[in-house]
This record gives sequence, C-alpha cells and structure tokens, in this order.
Amino acid sequence: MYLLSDAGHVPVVAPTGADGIYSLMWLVVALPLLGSAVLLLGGRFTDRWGHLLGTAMPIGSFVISLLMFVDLLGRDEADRQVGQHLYDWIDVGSLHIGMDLLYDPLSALFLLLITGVGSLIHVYSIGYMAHDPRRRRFFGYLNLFVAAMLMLILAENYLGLFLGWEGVGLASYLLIGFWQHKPSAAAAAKKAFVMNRVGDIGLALAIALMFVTFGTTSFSGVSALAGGASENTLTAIGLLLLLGACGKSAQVPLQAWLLDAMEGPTPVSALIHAATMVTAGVYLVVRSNFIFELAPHAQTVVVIVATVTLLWGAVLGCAKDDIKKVLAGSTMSQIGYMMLGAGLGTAGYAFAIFHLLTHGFFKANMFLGAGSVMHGMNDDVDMRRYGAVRHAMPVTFLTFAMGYLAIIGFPGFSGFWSKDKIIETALAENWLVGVLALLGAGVTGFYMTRLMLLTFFTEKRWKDDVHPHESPGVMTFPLIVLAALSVLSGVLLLGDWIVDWLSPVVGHAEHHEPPIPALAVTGLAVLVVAVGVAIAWFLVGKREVALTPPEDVSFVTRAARRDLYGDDINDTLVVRPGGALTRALVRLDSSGVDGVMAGGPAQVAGIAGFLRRAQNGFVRTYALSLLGGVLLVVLALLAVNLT
Amino acid sequence: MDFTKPTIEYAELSPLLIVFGVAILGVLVEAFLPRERRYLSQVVLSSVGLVAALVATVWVGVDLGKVGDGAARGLVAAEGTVVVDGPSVFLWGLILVFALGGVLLFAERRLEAGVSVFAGQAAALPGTEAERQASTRGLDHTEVYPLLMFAVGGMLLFPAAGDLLTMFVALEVLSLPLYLLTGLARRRRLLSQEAALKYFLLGAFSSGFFLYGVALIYGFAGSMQLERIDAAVRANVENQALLYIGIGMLAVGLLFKVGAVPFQAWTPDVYQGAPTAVTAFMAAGTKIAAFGALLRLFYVGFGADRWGWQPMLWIIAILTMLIGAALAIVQTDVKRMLAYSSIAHTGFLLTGVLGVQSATELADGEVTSLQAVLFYLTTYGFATIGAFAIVTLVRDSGGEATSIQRWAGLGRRSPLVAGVFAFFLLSLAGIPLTAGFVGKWAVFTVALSAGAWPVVLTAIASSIIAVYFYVSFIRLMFFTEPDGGAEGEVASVTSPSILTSAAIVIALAGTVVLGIVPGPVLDLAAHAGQFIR
Amino acid sequence: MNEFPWLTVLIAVPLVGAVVAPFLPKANPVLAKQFGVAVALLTLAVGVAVAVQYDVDAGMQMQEQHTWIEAFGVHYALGVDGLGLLLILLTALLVPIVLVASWHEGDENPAAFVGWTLALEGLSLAVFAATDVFLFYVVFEATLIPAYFLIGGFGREGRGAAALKFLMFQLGGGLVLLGSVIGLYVVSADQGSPSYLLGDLAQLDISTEAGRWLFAGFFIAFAVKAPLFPVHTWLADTTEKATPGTSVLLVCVLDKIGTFGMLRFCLGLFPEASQWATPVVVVLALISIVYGAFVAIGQDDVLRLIGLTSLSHFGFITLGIFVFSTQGGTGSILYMVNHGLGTAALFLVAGYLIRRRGTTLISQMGGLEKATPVLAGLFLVAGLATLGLPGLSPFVSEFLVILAAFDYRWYVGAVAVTGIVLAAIYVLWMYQRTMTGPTPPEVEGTRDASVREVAAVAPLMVALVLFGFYPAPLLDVANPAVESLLSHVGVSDDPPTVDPADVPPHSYSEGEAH
Amino acid sequence: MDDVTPYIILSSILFTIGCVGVLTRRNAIVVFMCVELMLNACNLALVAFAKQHGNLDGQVAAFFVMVVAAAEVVVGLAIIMTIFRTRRSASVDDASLLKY
Repeated sequence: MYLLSDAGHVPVVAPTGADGIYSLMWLVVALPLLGSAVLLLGGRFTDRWGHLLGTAMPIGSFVISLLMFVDLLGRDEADRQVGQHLYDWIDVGSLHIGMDLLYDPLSALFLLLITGVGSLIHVYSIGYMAHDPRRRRFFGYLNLFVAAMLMLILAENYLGLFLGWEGVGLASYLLIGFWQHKPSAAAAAKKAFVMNRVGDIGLALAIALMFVTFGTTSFSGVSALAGGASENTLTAIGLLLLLGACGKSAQVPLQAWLLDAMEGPTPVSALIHAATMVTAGVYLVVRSNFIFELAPHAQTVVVIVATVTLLWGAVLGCAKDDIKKVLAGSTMSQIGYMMLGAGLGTAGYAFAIFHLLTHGFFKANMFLGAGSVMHGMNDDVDMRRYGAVRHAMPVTFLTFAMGYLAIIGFPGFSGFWSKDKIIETALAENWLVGVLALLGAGVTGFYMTRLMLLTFFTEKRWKDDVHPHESPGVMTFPLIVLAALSVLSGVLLLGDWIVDWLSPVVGHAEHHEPPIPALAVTGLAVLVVAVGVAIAWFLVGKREVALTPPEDVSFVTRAARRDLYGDDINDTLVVRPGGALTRALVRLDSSGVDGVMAGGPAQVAGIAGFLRRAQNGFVRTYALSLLGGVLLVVLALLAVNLT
Repeated sequence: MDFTKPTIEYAELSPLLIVFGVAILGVLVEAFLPRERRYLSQVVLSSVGLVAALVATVWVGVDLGKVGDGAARGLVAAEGTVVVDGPSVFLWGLILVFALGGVLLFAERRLEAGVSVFAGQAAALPGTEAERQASTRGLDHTEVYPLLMFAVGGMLLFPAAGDLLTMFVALEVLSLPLYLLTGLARRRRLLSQEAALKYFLLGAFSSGFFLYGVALIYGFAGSMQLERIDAAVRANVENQALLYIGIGMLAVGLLFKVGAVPFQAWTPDVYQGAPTAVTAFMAAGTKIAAFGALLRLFYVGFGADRWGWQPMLWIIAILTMLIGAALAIVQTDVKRMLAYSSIAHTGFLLTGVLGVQSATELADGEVTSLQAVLFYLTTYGFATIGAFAIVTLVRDSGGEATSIQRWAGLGRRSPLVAGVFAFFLLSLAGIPLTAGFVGKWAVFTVALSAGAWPVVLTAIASSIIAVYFYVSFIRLMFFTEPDGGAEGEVASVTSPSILTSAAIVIALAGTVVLGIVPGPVLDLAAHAGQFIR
Repeated sequence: MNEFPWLTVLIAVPLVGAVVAPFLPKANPVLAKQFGVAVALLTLAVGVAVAVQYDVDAGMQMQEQHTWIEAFGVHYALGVDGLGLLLILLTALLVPIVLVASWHEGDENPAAFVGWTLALEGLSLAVFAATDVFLFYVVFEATLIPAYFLIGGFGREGRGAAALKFLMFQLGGGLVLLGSVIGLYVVSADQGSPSYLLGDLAQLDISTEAGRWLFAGFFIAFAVKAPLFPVHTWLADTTEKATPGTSVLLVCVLDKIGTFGMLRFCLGLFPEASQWATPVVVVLALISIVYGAFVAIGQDDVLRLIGLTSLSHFGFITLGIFVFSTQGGTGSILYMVNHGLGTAALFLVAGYLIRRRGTTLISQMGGLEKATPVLAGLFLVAGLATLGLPGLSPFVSEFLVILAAFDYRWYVGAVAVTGIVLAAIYVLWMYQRTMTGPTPPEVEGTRDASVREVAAVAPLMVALVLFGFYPAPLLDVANPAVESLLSHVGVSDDPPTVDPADVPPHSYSEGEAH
Repeated sequence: MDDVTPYIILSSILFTIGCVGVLTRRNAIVVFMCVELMLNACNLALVAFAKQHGNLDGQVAAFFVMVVAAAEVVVGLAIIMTIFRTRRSASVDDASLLKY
C-alpha cells in the first residue's frame, strides 16, 4: 500500500549537442569561477576593484543564461535538452564520467534564479560589506559559490552534480565562517559542513549504487535504464538521494545546521540559505524523478520528511527572537513545502519548482531586508530590541512587506499561487498530508506576522545610541527588484505555463481531484492563514513586548526555543557518544594497541632480566648448567633415536 | 713387521707448518733476544708468518685437485689425520686473515700511552712495586705473540682434523693459549684473571666431555677416523647407545667452544674480562675454527644419520638464538652485549648448519649449507673484529669505557668512529647493504630449503629482538644526551696508531664489500666444494 | 638493453649527492641547502625525462638488468610501469619541495639533513624501480637507515625514542618479509634455477599453501609500512616528533612502498593468496579508515593528528587494492599520488604554523587567520584536499575507491564512506581550533607566509587543483598497469546489474503517447 | 673377544666422580684435579675399547691425552697461581665479579 497514488511514465534525458548560443554554456560556470580565482589568488592587489569584478561575473552569467533561455523558448518542446561535453573527467575501466553539461527547461529556470538573484545579492553586498576590510575576499567566496551552484545545476551526471554539491558546501562553509574571529561563526561553519557531509554519504553511495546497477552515472544513462532495475534497488537509490537532499536542504533529521548558519553575513543567508543552495535538495529530487517515479516507497519517505520539516521549521520560526533565525526557520519550512511538492511525484514536481522560484525571490528579499534593518540597527538581530522601524526605513519596510505578503500567501502575491498549488496537490494525494500542510500555512501566517509586528510596528525599543537609517541605493535597489518579483512571479503559473515548460523533464500527469473543490481549498488556505495572522496580532501586536523573552512559558515554547531539541538529540545520539568513542579509542591506541605492539621489548627485557640471574658469576653454577646441557643433549638424542 | 714411513704432504700442510714453525721461533725469540727488541721482532715475525701462511693457503687452494665426481676438491694428508679440502682451505684463509687482525690489535701501543694492553708482568700483583716498575720500564708480555700463533695453529688444525684424536689435540692447542691470553690484561686485572680461571675450568671440563665422546665413538666404530666412523654409522652396527651418547658428548665440546646455549655461560664473562684485543681475535677465530670442526664432524662423521642428531641441533639453535638475543637487551657493558650478540650469532650459524648439505639435493646453483655457513662466518668475523677494535678506542680515564652509559652521545663527539661502529652493528643486525645481511639471508635460506621452518621463524623472531638492542645502541650513540652516570664522565675516542686503524679499515672494507658485492666470496665458498672424507 | 640507463641515473643522482653533501665546506651552511635543492631538482629533471619517454601502453619498460649475486639468482634489475612511474615522479617532486619548505628545519646540521634526505630519495626511487625482489628487499630495508637518522637527528624532544620505535616496527616487518623472500627463493630453486626477477617469479607455480604463507610475510611487512591497523602505532609517534619535512618523506613517500608492494608483490606474485586473504585485509582496511579517523579527531598535537589521518587514508588505499577491480586499483594508485600531494602540503603548512606559534598543540593555537591569511588559506586548501573535497585531486581517488568498495560488497562501501564525514570533522575542527577564533595579542604581528614558503607548496596546490579537475594524465598512466595486473590475478569487473539490452528503449516522445 | 663392559662402567663411574667433584669442590686445585680424573676416565675407556676392537688407536690416543693433560696442568696451575697471588684465595667461588 503506497501512501501516494501510482506513478506516471518516466521521461528520458536525451540531450542534443550544443551549438549557437549554447556553446557558451560552459562560460556560465567559468565566469564566476574565474572571478573567484582572480579575487582569491590576486591578494591585496585586487582589493580596490575586486567587488566590481565579483559583481560583473554573475551578471555575465546571467546575460548568457538569459540569452540561452530566450533561445530555448523558441525551440520545439522535444528539442529543449542541450548537452555540452567539455572533456573526459574520470575514465577508468567501465566507468566513464565526462565533464558534461545539460541545459534543459529545469536547469534554465535555475540558471536564471541563481544568476539573477545572485547578481542582485552581489550588488547589495557592495553596500553591505563596504566597511569590511576583507570585502574582496567575500566577493571571491560569493563567486565561488555561484560557480559551484551553477555547476550543480548544469551537470549532466551525478558526479558533476556532486562536484557542485560539495563546492557549494565549501562556499557555504567559507561564508558562514566569514567572520572567523567569532568562535560561534567558526563553529557554525564547521557544523554546517559536517552535517552536509553526512548527507553527502547518501549522495555518494547513491552514485555508487547507480554505477553498480546501471554502469553509468549520467542522467541520460540512468533515466534510460531505470526501468530495468528492481524496485528495491531504486528505492535504495531514492532513499540515499533523499539523505543527500536532507543534508543540503536542512530537512529533518539533518536540519540543525541551518539556524546556526545565520552566523554568516546576511547576503550569504539570502543567497545560500534561502534562495539557492538549500533548494539544491529539491532540485536533486526533481532531477531524479526518473528514479523516484519508479520507487514509490522512497517518494513516500520524501513526503514524510517534507511534512515533518515544514512543521518543524514553522515551529522554530514561532519561537525565535533573532530575526534571521525566524527567517531561517521559515526557510526550512518553505523548503519542506517544496520537498513535499517534489515527493508528490509527477503531479507536484512543477509546483515544487514553482514554489522554489517564488520563494527564492521573496525570501531573498526578506533576508536582504533583514540585513538592511540590521545595517541600520548596529547589527543587532534581536527583534525584541526593534519596533517601529518602518518610519526610519520606509523602502526596506515596503519591500519587506511585499515579501511578507508573498510568504503568508496573501491572495495575488506569488507565494499565494505556489503554496496553494502544493497544498491542493497534497490534499488530492493524501488528505492527512494536505491538512498538515494547511496547518503549516497557518503557522507561517503567525510567525511572519509576529516578525513584521516586532520589527516594523509596535513601539520602538531600540537603545538610544542606535540610529536607524535607510540603507544606500546600492542596497535598496536589489530590494526593490526582488520585491517586484515577489509580487509578480505568480505569472509563471498563467495558463499552467510552468507545468508545461517542465513537462519534458519531469513528465506530466493530471493530479487526482482533491476531496473538495480546488476553490474551496484556496479559500480554506486563506482562512487558515488569516487565523494565524490574527493570533499573532492578538498575542504580539496587542501586548507590550518585553525586552527579554519571558521565562514562564510552556514546554512547547521552551522546546521550540531550543530548536525542538535538535541539537540535544544530535548531542545525545551522535556528538557525545562520538566524543566518548574518540576518547576511548585514543586511549586504546596509546595504551592498548600500542602497548601490545610496542610492549614487546619490555616483555623481552623482563624475561631477559629474569634469565640473566642464571649468569650469577659462580663458575660452579656454569659447570652445572653445562652438565645439565650434557644430560639434555644426550637424553634428547637417545629419546629421539632409541625409542 | 715392516716400518712404513708415513707420507706427509708437506706442500699441502705448509700453512700449518709455517704457523707452528713461527710459533716455535717466537718462543726462541723470547728465550734469546733481549727484552727491548722482542716487541718488534715478535710483531714482525708473527705478521710475516701469518702472511706467509696466508700466501701458502692461497697457493694450496689454487692447486687443490678434484676428488671423485668433482663436487669436492682436496686430499687427505698426513695418513688421514689432516684433511686438506676446499672448506679447510677456505677456513684457513679466514682464520689467518682474522689472526692478522688480531696481531695488529695486539701490537697496538699508542692507546695505552706507549705500552701494550697486556700486563707488563702477569705474575706481578696489580698495584705493587713490581708492577709499577714493569710499567715504567715499558715491559711487555711479548709471549702473547707465540701464544697467539699456537692458538692460530690449533684453529687451523681443528676444522681440518681427519680423526677425532687430532681434533681433540687441536682443540687443546687452540684453547690453552687462549686461556692464558685471557688473563693477561693490563687494566682490570682481577676481572681478567677471573675470566681466565673460568674459561680454563669450564674449557677443561667441556673438553673432558669431548674426550669421553671420543672414547665412546671409538668404542662404537672401532676407529677414530671420520671416514671409518661414517662407514660404521652407515653400516648401522650394534651399540647405537654408544653412538648417540658419543655424539652428544662430542657435540658438547664443540658447542661449548662456539658458545651455544646451554653451554654459553662462559662467553659473556670471558669476553668481558679478556683484553679486548684478545676478545676480538678469540670471538672471530674460535668461532670459525669450532664451526669448521662442527661441520666436519657432523657432515662427514655423522652425516649419514642426519635425522638422528638434527632435532637436537634444532632445539639448541632455537634456544641459542632466543637467549642470546634476549639477554643482550639487558646488558650494560658493551663487551658483554657483544658477547651475547655473538651467542645469538652462534644460533644463526647453527640454523645454517641445519640446512641441506648435499649438493645433489639442490637445484643448480642453489646455495648449499656449507657455503652459507662459510660465508656467514666471514661476515661475522669482519664485523666482530671491527666492533671490538672500536671498543678499544673508546676510552675514559679508567681505560676502555665499556659501560654502555659512557657511550651516550658519542655520535656527536666522534661521528666517524661512532658511524663505523654503527655500521658494524648494522652488519651484525643483518641490515641490507651490509655483509651481515647476505650472510643471514644465506643461512636462513639453506635452513628453509631443508624444511626447518620453525627454526627459521624463531631465527626471524630473534633477529627482531637482536635488532632492538643494536638499534638501541645506535640511538644511544647518536640521539641520547650524555649524562655521564654517577661519575659524570663520558667516553671519548682516543686516536689509535696505524695498526688498529688498519684492522678497523680492513674489517670495514670487508663488511662493505661483502654487503654490496658478495658474489666473489660466495663463489669462493661454493668453489670450496664439499668436505672430503 | 643498450639504451641509456635512465633509471640508474635517476637513482644515482641523489645518492651521489648524498655522499657529497657531508664533504661540502661547513663554513657556509646555506651551501649545503642550495646543493641539496639543486641535486633534488636535477633528479626531478631526470624523472621528467623518464616520464617524457614513457610509453603508456608498453607495460614494463626502460629495463636494465645485470647479474648481481649469481649464487642467489639476484639481479640488479630496474624498470618502470605505470605504478612505478607515478610514485617515482611523486618522490622526485616532493623532495625538492621538502628541502625548500624545511629550509630551517635542519639548521643544526644542514649537510646531514640534506645528505640523509637525498639518500632517502635515491633509495626510495630504487625501491619503485626495482624489478628484482631481492634488490627490492635490499633497498626497501636500506631506506630505513636515512629515515632513522632523519627522525632521530632532527625534530623535537623525544625523537630518539620515536626513531627507535619507527625502526623497530619497520625492521620487524622487514624481517618477516625476509622470511618470505627466502621462501620465494626456495620455491624458485625447487623449480629449476633460482631467480629473483619479477618476470621469472610471476611464472612460478607456487602451491596454494606455500603461496599463502609467503603472501602473509609480504603482507605483514607492507602493512607495517603502509601502515594498517593494528601495526600503525609507530606512525603517530614518528610524525609527532620528526620535523614536518621528514614526516612528508616518511608518510608521503616511504609509506607508499607498503601499498606499492601490495600491488606489485602481493597481487603480482600471489594472486590466489591475495584473493584468499581479501576478507581479512578488507576488514583491517575498514578498521584503519574508521579507527584512524576517530583517533585523529581526538588528537591535540597537530603533527600527530596529520600522521593519524594517513592511517585512515592508507586504509582507503589498501581497500582499493584488495577489492580487485579496475576502479579500485586505479583509485588506489591515484590515491597514493594524491595523498602524497595533499598530506605533504598539510604537513609542510603545519610546519610553517608550528614555527610561528612555537608549539604543536592545537589547544594553544587559534586566531591566526587574521594575521596570516595566506598561511590560513594554504592550510585550508591542504585540509580540504585531505578531506576529499571534489575539485581537488584526492576526491577522484577516494571516489573511485568507494565506488569499487561498494561494487565489491555494498556494506564495505557503506563503512568506508563514513570516513569522509570523519575526515571533515578532523580537518575542519583542526582548522577551526588553529586558525579561527579571536586573535590573541601575541599573534597580532605574526608574519604571513613568506615567498619561499608559498613557493614551496605552490606546486602541490597547483597539482591538487589540476588533477582534481583533469586527472586524465594520471589515469592514463595508471589504467594499463591496473588492467594488466588484474588480468594476471584473473579477475574482471562485475558488469552492471542492469543490462542495457534488457531495458526496452523508450524516450520522451514515446512516453508522451501514454 | 673380552667383555669390556665392566671397564666401561668403571670408567663412567670415575668420569661421574670427576664431574661431581668439579661441581662440588671450591678449591680451584681440587676442581682441576677432578677434571684430570675425568680425562683419566676417558683414557680407561679408550684403552678398554682398543682392547675390544683389537687395534692400537685407543692406546695411542691415551698417550696423547696424557701429554695434553700435562700441558693443561701447566697452563691451569699458572692461571690458578696468578689468581691466588692477587686474591689470596684459591676458592673458585671468590672469583665471581663477572656476572649477569
């Protein structure tokens, strides 16, 4: 019995050769890579113009992406997969892995998102990081990230994807820990990388299993052969891929790093931990649809993980006072929605990607907005010390409000369309999941409203030495663009455009009819959100906000403040036993193993120390031993020969 | 009854005759030359004698005729009492070379500020007026040279003996001078005399057993000729008990000389107590001669009953290697450590003795047991003489600094000497690119070929133990800060005269060359062929 | 065989340099160092010349053969194949780097430092080029002497004991190997005339039982060398006490002899026994991977930590060798090279770090990044290479080994893959504790990496990145060697479980018809 | 042929007495004399076997042994003399500086 309905057909990846504008495909990755190389190797010589170069590179990539996208639009639907073979990467025995790129409708959308939002965030960072002496390096890292992310998206095989996958992990590590002198930042960076590595185990093993099963790791090869594998194998591959996705996309149980990752500069949070990198898990699941469609059990697990995460993140969002952590919790929750969409199969892939895009816009917008607020508040992140910021920072407020409306799913805004579609599909496939998704929407309404109120409304609570001011144009410009996109990107759904656009990649299937009419679902969703907003209004807007969080709170709140004991669980299950194991092994190594191995001389010396007493200096003792020897020899000879 | 004049092959026996002749000349020199001139004449006489004997040996070796099918060469001389065959000649060559080294070390006078390492007057009490006078007058015991020559003569005769009586006489001829030489140290006289006493008593005791073995074997075979004994063993005559008790007792006498466990007790004490020059000569020469005799006795005399005595030798070899190596670890005196090391080497040599003896059982060109042991003896001799020679150089105010603690950090103070010593130790340890490695390889190989894998495994285990103390000692010399011990004194290197230097250089050259191009000497050992009966 | 004896020259150049070095005038200590670098560069040039002439598809080549000890069937026989060539080049590359990077490490006695280093180089090159087992054994053991004096002569307090421990383990393993080498002679002699030439030995018909015993001897020695659990304990002590440069030579060059020997001798001479022993070896390799990583995590001494990471890495290499597939074999060979590059970089940069902080204890460092960003960057890149980040060359080999292990038994791959998480922990935690955090006042003015220091490790960094993205040159050299070895062993890769012929062809357009 | 067994038994008894003497006596001279007793036991055996085998080898050997024993006496007494002079004692147990 599957939780979800049966699978549709599996599309095959079969790219054609790259020509024309597509021959520039490699430049999309190469430009930011070059940028990061110049900035990181160039040292202090590039300090003066480094940020400009760093910003130009993703813009260049964006231009190429746009040109390719336009060209792809003009192509036949069956003709929209373009491959580019750069060179043979790893060639051993039957293993042939090329440095291959694949440009298709799915990657096209991602390319635009990454280069577009990426470029905006680069622009924003020029202002945000203006006073940091290591700005040039920051841009180097950002470029590195963009290059790796583009590699992830453009790769035509799983190993290429893995290259980008780990590359973004590295960039994320570098950027979270950008302010390394803060121990918390350094620790958070390491934590993010290590937890991602746990997920990477899954991805690496999935690749290995694919190679063992299919003899190839390319999307085209695997998608063509997937039908021949047993379902158990495919389920295993699917679950391993999911493990990878959980790590990268901060899904339960590998979610704990994301909130800590907010130690990084805010543009990083916007780019990596909202718009792009964390959605790579969703991309992976959608891209591997040819696996998941044939592995319903694995899809079921995806749905379960997604549902748990969307609630988990939402609960975290409710309890945090740190503005970035609220947004991070929200991100986790929203990715849960995307993952849910992806787990729903053919019916949901397109909506998952749709939500991914809209979320990319509005969440980047809000993160940058939050950054702008912090910029004006002396880098304070505690919302309890904000309040009534809207007067001081009108542009930030307005753009942030657009994002807010989008995320809670205010009718007409982009988030409304995309989230609604996922809830609707979920209800159609399984009512319980649908209801939980609906509940999550309500909680979203609550915590986002709480954030809005605490930050921009209520009475001012900041200290006297804080002088909130609007950010410079270089920072507000991206905000405005992103705000516009947050409002408008719902147009992608017009005439089911995005569904049709992606169907060559993910297939197409009409989802089942939901138990209640679609319009009713929409109305219900709006209602639930409204309830959430109202509760927030009554709990936060109508009351005095304490500067310190109240202590006499329920168990649930306490739990939520502690990230639902995510770290505690990890500590108990992994970190502390691991630490104990490490200490035990170190002890074992130095005394046990080494003792046995190196104790030999001591043993021998001990025996020898005993034996040497026989050599007591008395000649008569020697004579006795000699006589003993004689007897021994003679008796031995007689015993051997005469018995 | 007609008197038949015995035929003596003077030409073939010339090395023996030269050495004994020189020894007797040496006695005459002692008797008739004034004291002051004895030193020079004795040194020259014995050196020339040894060189002449060496030349004669080479000449005999080149000239040796083939016997039978050509697997062996040589002849039975002096009415069957002396066998001049390939192995004998090879061993003679070795003994003479190392004896020459011994003479060089004996003659060294620079280290003790103009006097030799031997007591000026052995009969004088240490610390008495007589002693002091002897010292100030620069008196020397030049008798050591004739003694040395007699010992060399015995060593030459020992492995070449064709019957048991000759073997016994040779044993005594080589032993008695060594007993005396052991007791003649100038410094630490008490230790020296004690060593001599122990050596003498135990040596006499063991030769008693040897002799009783001779009697029993005679009783078994009706002859003392090895050839006849072999025939009797093959014929499987009555009285096997006589044979085995006899074999056992003969073995005891020989194993005592080579210092095999459980007959090793004298080795450390004597090696430590004897003047180092004597130790060097004795350690190399005695072992070579005794192993030669052992090989001849067991291969020629009892070769037909190999399965009868091999288990006994297996056990002895295993015990010897393990105990020699293990006890060396805990030593605090360099000479004593080298003594235990020499016990361990006896074990390794015995491993070689256990190998396949007959060339017919081997593949074309495969190493034979005899070849392996002969080669091992060569490498061992060079390294031992060299090592003991260096021990004579490392001194503090009390003479030779044999306490290991004193050697700490020597590598910093005298890198050259310490380096050379380390090289000898590495050779003794059997590290590749030294002669010792090739020797070790050879003896282990022949033992393994004969299926004695338990012995080989033990040999490898004890090699690891042995390596430990050699390497520890190298570490002590190079990487340990000297703390000087209770007296706060460290040893330093006294620069020797040309004599000791020459001995060291020869030993070093031998060790290096045999390690890198062992081929010629191996071929020579192979060329020596088999024992003849 | 009348060609120019390139390999002999390759070996002779550093050995001659080693002999000359002690006789250079003592008055000018820099002279010895310059001399050492010059000789090492000359060796590298000869190595490059060998590489240029190397024909990828010609198998064993540039052979030289002269009778050495006739009685033992021993030859002075040299030759290179893909495996040997890569390790020769690695050695020739690392030595000049080490000499430049540890410019001041041997200041107490530069001539000795240079001399022993060059001696070690020459003997190591001989090990990789030897095609006669006896010759191999001789140089295999002989490398220990220069290594011993490098460890014992230069480095930190307690190095004498570490050197002794090192030597004892190695000689112990070597003597066990001696038993097998002798056994090989006996087997060879039993079947005609004794010979130690690899070519002749590979033709031998070794009985199953004898083969297994002999294999055990070879394997134990190589396991000590490599090192594998549980005979690894010398490793940490040695790397802790020796200078980082020495550690590079030990871990990145000398230890490779172990895994090199497993490929060339264990598999090459005893194919049956190798497969027989596989389960045990695989378990030991897995223990080494996981155990080494855990113990590394728990270290507070940076050099000791790096040394222990190698235990984990050698576990991977051994695993790749003993799963018997082209991916595993090639992965292992590549791993040897990449580990050489990555760990060398890590050791050398750690050495720079230690010189600046005057301690090796991680707990007493921290906050250096701000003062010395270049140094921190180098350290991080080297660390990332160690943890197998894609885009740096160790990833390729690690991936291949994991792939092959998974192909062998899925759970073996699954256990091995945990190594990559643990690697992330020990590397990043080390970086975090040494470089990040608030900058203590005494660190403020620390000089960043000098031009010499950067120049020394720059070739390593370039190689790491280059071979990460473009490993083809290495693969081209390694693949034929592995293929011929595996065909000698008599195994072939498993085919994929899904046979393309069984899958009905379907495409998007067909799917559309549903 | 005569039965030599009694002579051999006698010789072995003498030999054993010599052995035990070496092990039990402290005085170096007495120890030494016990060794000589062992040699003479050997002589007895040699002569007895010569009689049994009907050749002279054993008898000749006995003469050689006597000569050797005489030489041994010379050397032995010399050594014992020197050590007696320095130590003022001929006890073999006193000379035990060299050990372990």
